[in-house]
Amino acid sequence: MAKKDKDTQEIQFTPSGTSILTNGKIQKSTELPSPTRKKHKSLGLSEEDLVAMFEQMYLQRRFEERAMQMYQKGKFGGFLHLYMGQEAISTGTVFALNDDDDIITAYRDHGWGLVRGVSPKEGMAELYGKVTGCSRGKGGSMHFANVEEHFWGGHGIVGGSIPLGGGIAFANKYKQNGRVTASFMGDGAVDQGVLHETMNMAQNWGLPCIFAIENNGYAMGTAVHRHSVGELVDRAKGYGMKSAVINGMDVFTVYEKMKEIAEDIRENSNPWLLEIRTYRYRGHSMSDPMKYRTKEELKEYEKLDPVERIKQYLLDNDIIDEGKVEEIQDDIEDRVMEAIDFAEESDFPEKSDLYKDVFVEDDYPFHT
Amino acid sequence: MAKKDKDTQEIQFTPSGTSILTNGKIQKSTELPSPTRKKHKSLGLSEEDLVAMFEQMYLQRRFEERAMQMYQKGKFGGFLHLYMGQEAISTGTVFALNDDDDIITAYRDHGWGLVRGVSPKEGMAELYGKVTGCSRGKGGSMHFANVEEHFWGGHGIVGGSIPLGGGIAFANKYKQNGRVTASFMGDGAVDQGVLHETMNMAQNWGLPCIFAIENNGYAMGTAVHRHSVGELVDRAKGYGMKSAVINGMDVFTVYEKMKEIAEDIRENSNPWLLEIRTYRYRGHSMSDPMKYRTKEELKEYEKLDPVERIKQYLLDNDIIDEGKVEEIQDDIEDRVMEAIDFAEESDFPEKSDLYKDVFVEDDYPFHT
Amino acid sequence: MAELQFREAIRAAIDEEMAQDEDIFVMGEEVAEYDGAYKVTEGLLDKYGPKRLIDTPIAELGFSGIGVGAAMNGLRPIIEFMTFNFAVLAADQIINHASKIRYMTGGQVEIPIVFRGPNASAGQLSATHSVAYDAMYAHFPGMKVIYTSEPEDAKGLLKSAIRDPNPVLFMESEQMYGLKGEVSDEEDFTIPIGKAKVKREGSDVTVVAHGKMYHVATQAAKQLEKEGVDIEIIDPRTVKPLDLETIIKSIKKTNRCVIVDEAHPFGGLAAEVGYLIQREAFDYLDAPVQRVTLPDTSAPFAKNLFDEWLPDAADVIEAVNTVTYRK
Amino acid sequence: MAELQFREAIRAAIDEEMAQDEDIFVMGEEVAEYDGAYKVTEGLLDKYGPKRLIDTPIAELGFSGIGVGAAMNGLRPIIEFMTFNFAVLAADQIINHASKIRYMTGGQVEIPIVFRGPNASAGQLSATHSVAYDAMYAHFPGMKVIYTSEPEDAKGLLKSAIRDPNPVLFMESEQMYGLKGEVSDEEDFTIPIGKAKVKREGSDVTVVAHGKMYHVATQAAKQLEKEGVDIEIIDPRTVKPLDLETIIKSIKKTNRCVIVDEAHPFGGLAAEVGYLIQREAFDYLDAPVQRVTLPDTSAPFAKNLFDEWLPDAADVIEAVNTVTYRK
Ligand SMILES: Cc1ncc(C[n+]2csc(CCOP(=O)(O)OP(=O)(O)O)c2C)c(N)n1
Ligand SMILES: Cc1ncc(C[n+]2csc(CCOP(=O)(O)OP(=O)(O)O)c2C)c(N)n1
Ligand SMILES: [Mg+2]
Ligand SMILES: [Mg+2]
Repeated sequence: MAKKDKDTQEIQFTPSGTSILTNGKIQKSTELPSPTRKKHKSLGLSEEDLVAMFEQMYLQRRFEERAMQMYQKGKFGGFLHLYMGQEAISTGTVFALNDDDDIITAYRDHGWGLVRGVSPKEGMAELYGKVTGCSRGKGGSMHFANVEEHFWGGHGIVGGSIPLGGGIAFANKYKQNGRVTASFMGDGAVDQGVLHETMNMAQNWGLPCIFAIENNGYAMGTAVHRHSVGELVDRAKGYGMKSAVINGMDVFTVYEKMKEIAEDIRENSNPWLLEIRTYRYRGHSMSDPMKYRTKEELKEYEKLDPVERIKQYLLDNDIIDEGKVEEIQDDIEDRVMEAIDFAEESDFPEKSDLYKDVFVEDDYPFHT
Repeated sequence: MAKKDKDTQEIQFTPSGTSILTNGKIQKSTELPSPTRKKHKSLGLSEEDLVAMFEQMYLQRRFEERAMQMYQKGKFGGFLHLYMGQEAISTGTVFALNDDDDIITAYRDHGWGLVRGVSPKEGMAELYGKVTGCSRGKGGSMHFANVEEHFWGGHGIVGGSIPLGGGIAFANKYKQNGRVTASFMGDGAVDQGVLHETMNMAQNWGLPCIFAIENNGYAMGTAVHRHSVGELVDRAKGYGMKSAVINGMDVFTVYEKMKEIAEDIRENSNPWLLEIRTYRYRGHSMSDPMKYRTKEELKEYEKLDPVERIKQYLLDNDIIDEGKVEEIQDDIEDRVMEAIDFAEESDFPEKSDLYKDVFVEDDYPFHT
Repeated sequence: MAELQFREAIRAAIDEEMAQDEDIFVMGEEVAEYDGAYKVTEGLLDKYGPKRLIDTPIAELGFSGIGVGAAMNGLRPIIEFMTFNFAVLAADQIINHASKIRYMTGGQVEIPIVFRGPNASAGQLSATHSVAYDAMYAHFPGMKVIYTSEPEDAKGLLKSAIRDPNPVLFMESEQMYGLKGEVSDEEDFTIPIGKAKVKREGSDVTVVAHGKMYHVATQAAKQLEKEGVDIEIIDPRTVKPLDLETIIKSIKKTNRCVIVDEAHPFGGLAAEVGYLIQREAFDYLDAPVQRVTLPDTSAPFAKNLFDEWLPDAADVIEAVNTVTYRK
Repeated sequence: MAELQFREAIRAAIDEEMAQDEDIFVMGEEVAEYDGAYKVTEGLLDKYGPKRLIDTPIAELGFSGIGVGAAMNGLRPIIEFMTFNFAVLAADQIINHASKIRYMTGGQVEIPIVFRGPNASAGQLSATHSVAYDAMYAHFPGMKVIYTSEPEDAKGLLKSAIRDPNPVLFMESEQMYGLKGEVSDEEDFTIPIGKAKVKREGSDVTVVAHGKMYHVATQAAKQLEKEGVDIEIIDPRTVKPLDLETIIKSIKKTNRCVIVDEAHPFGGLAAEVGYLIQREAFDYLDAPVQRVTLPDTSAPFAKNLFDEWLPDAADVIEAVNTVTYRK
């Protein structure tokens, strides 16, 4: 007999999770595993690397803080999904991988663009929908891309980028060029069947690909344990795929693990499933009232802020002093403000751009 | 570096499987686990039950042998996917479940129809596309159904029936009617992402559903280890779903396990993933040259024939004698031949049936 | 008459139907605890509880199929897509299953399911979030397709859709959710599926427009009125079955037609209606039927390009000028 | 000229292109060891090895997406669907990804991918295996759609499709694979995408027909010839971009048109072409354009119903009679 749930008189399918019956009551999203204990030297990171990491993370943070303000001022439209809180992941990954390793992600992509060579100007201009944007104003916030530097975007359909990542890895194996692909997705994307189709092929064919989940605790307003049963990392078990779960609030941990995994992949040509636990500080997008989580939870994570953490490391280890920190921050602030000016002053695309880049050829006879 | 595969100079993605590099060479499909050691009494089966099981299995076999002949004579068209070799699964399942438990399957569905109350006449007439068929000649071989007796068909899109089974189970839980749903699929369907989407929801919501894989070693010409990595049953691990792998050539084993699982589900309202290993004697459909497997492999399985096996059990345990076996067989042969006559003599649907049952109402204004 | 927002009208339809039939449930992403991505289902979780308002994972194919199976087995699901752009992932369950299983089993099952959610574009969301799918589904047999333009139509037709024993696709618009309109407060007010409505009477040109484009058409009509051109506007409301009769009747009066459609041109509703008009009212046409549609490109993000991309009143006026040979 | 079966012509196109470009590979269900479900790729595994002929699991969405990703990253995939009916599962990668990514990234990638396989019905396979999808994909921007009727067209156009730097859907027919036809043996013979062909010259009625329906049209033309009606047949070959010019030119001569299409009526190619003809050649039409299509029901299994369902020469003749006011 399909029994009533044990604690209640009512059959209920949701709020779900094996034993989660909150009916709207707020609950904790995820648990962070411990960060690495290693110091930068044993990770093979120079002091310059550390400073560069800090700069990069601070740039991502500041870029989005300012972007948010501009959005609130009505300077541009569309969705705006902020990456704040997750910057250790983009940064640790890109420092760990080779420059010609390939990266693809979903729509929460500003950090990924910036760390892979989209300049703040090109990024901000893209948000504004200007022709000087990284995607010529055609893509907006969800579609940052810098293919020349092996960042393949920015994709708005949840799960859609997963097989694309598999295909990029496929081509790399086909060409034996030694490149590793890191394909990032949200915890919500894990529920899309295409992940499983792609994992099966990737494992069966030995594709050099990292399927990396940025588990930030929520898919929109749905806590991870309400949308996915069990632990996300366990999805690997069905395929005998190598896997790990790591702390994504610490850039060293991300760096260490990504380095290790990339090496393994270059050696053995096999995929990995990686669950990186993190937290998003802001709402899903700008219109999110955030009733599904507590202020306490947010505060708890803000204490672990990845940008603060690396800054503190730099200070604690006397790599740079407060003065230098301020100088860096001011400098970045200037770059971001310049980016805003640049975006404001840039032109919108020409009207004829409506028909540009639909097809490769310029003389395609569009249907009317 | 995405290395070349170890045993070869060539990169290859297929023939696949972690270490399978056959390039067209034939290999063994699956290993059968041992059947149950229990005798019928300790399984709670009466002698009448056993005879009925034998009758049913022999009916399924004979029905298809004759259907095959009629197809070869050009009596009807379409695809014809034969279930021969897998009859222990349909039979063991239906004897183990309650009559109002729900069953759904893919297109290899004749056995399922027959065991769930589609008469040989209605079945044969459906193959012939006659209005007297179980689906009024609208569905053909792939779409046997007998909804009144809780057999929901017969579905031609690989994987398509999986969420339907989940939904049937959902409705049963919603209505708290105590019914269990058994949703059957081929090994090939396991690779469709929708299985994983459905398993995640089923486990998360406690749906009373058995996801039962009939692993007959091949999806068309592709051996299971070439299309799915690892063991199919392991797909359960990613979701913490209860699971088992069993011998599908032995009706007692199927019966025992299905009974146990159905009981567990009625008690706890949770899903199961079940891998039932079996073998299909015939080609995928009638046009299959079967170059992908050896005659030896086929012979090996034919030695384990489920119909022969129960017959032998009946004889060995003096439940019925050779004379009675022959009588049963002749009787069934007669029924099948009558079914053919019935199908031959039945009418095709009326032309107006083209517009019947598209919608529930009779006066739908079709577009022209 | 009560003045309701579009989203309130939809919510009222769902609420009223849920109140009178326990077998109706709502399933989709963020429909329950979050109160709906666009607040359409706000308050319904509190009212009907977690058995009947069900948050799903992001798994459009899976939960659509679960909906179809549940409908086969006696329930009446309302499946919400966050937008129909994401329903492309569920197309197999809609096109190959929901619309065909009754037929293939010779009528052994009924599939009373509603798939609903926003359709077409909603501002600068770029290419993957901006496509109109009503005509695509209307192409296939076995389902009804509704895409309304005003709260009253939405309420009346959604109630009919929920009661319909067949699969119905009910399409809305993110950008119209806040739009207010008079809604009949007649008890148990419904509108039959398959009836167009003449929403503005006029004698010079028939403009056929549904969904968001209906409002573009009315803007154009107001402008044209000033210029002395009297537009008749017909809102098909139901895309399939299509009420051709009402349209043809109007053409016989005006002898000219413009169709406004927020789909791409190839094979959209405009193509279908245009074709049918020439077939059924050939001798009444004083000018070829014109259509106003999206161009044959995907939605761009940039504001200026997006505005250029979306049909507007000026485009409609231009088409009216063409059929009236005014310019 | 060599006489080739349709499947041989397709195979030759793939083979010739693979021989000259190492980046081309074929991926799909049963394409390698089984030699193709319909033997289209027979022998290619032996010739090109398992790196370039790749059997996939039954996971249409996944392998299509892998194809798109591989195309973005420099390869030229040929993705085979066992039929386009199963490609509905892959629609998200085709409609939301393959056709849009170049645009959304401002032209940063090229996606030279071919999706190919049989389209429409193939006898009594019932509802889920019998739908024509060419017009559905043609509705969306960003891809080209080809559905040919004869081996030579298939060879010449498939070679062009494989070389095309954009996503191309190339549709075939299970029932035509065995059909023989003369194929140019000109070295490196190709046919440009987007050019219709006047396949039969005639003065009385223009019949537009592609794919399997082209052969239905020729049958009808032969019969009508005996009755003194001279049919001009135009095979668009490419559905998108559509060569309207060639069609309109013919209409200006014959003043009458019938479109034969193995799709359902609503918004199919017939609707689109019919609409366009009235728009572009209104003053030349002596009768409304008629279409011959499937009815608005799914494919039934029963032989008699199936035959009734599928358009045949008699249906075409009837439509010709209508446009010529013969009966
Ligand atoms: C196929 C599809 N379904 C639904 C959506 C709407 N949607 C956008 S983001 C999102 C939540 C995704 O959550 P997650 O994957 O955890 O990523 P995060 O936002 O946390 O980075 C949803 C439901 C979509 N874009 N695509
Ligand atoms: C979505 C989809 N893709 C492809 C097919 C074609 N096809 C029909 S059966 C089949 C093989 C299925 O194998 P399996 O699931 O193992 O079932 P079995 O035939 O062994 O019973 C394939 C590829 C289909 N019907 N549906
Ligand atoms: Mg998330
Ligand atoms: Mg199998």
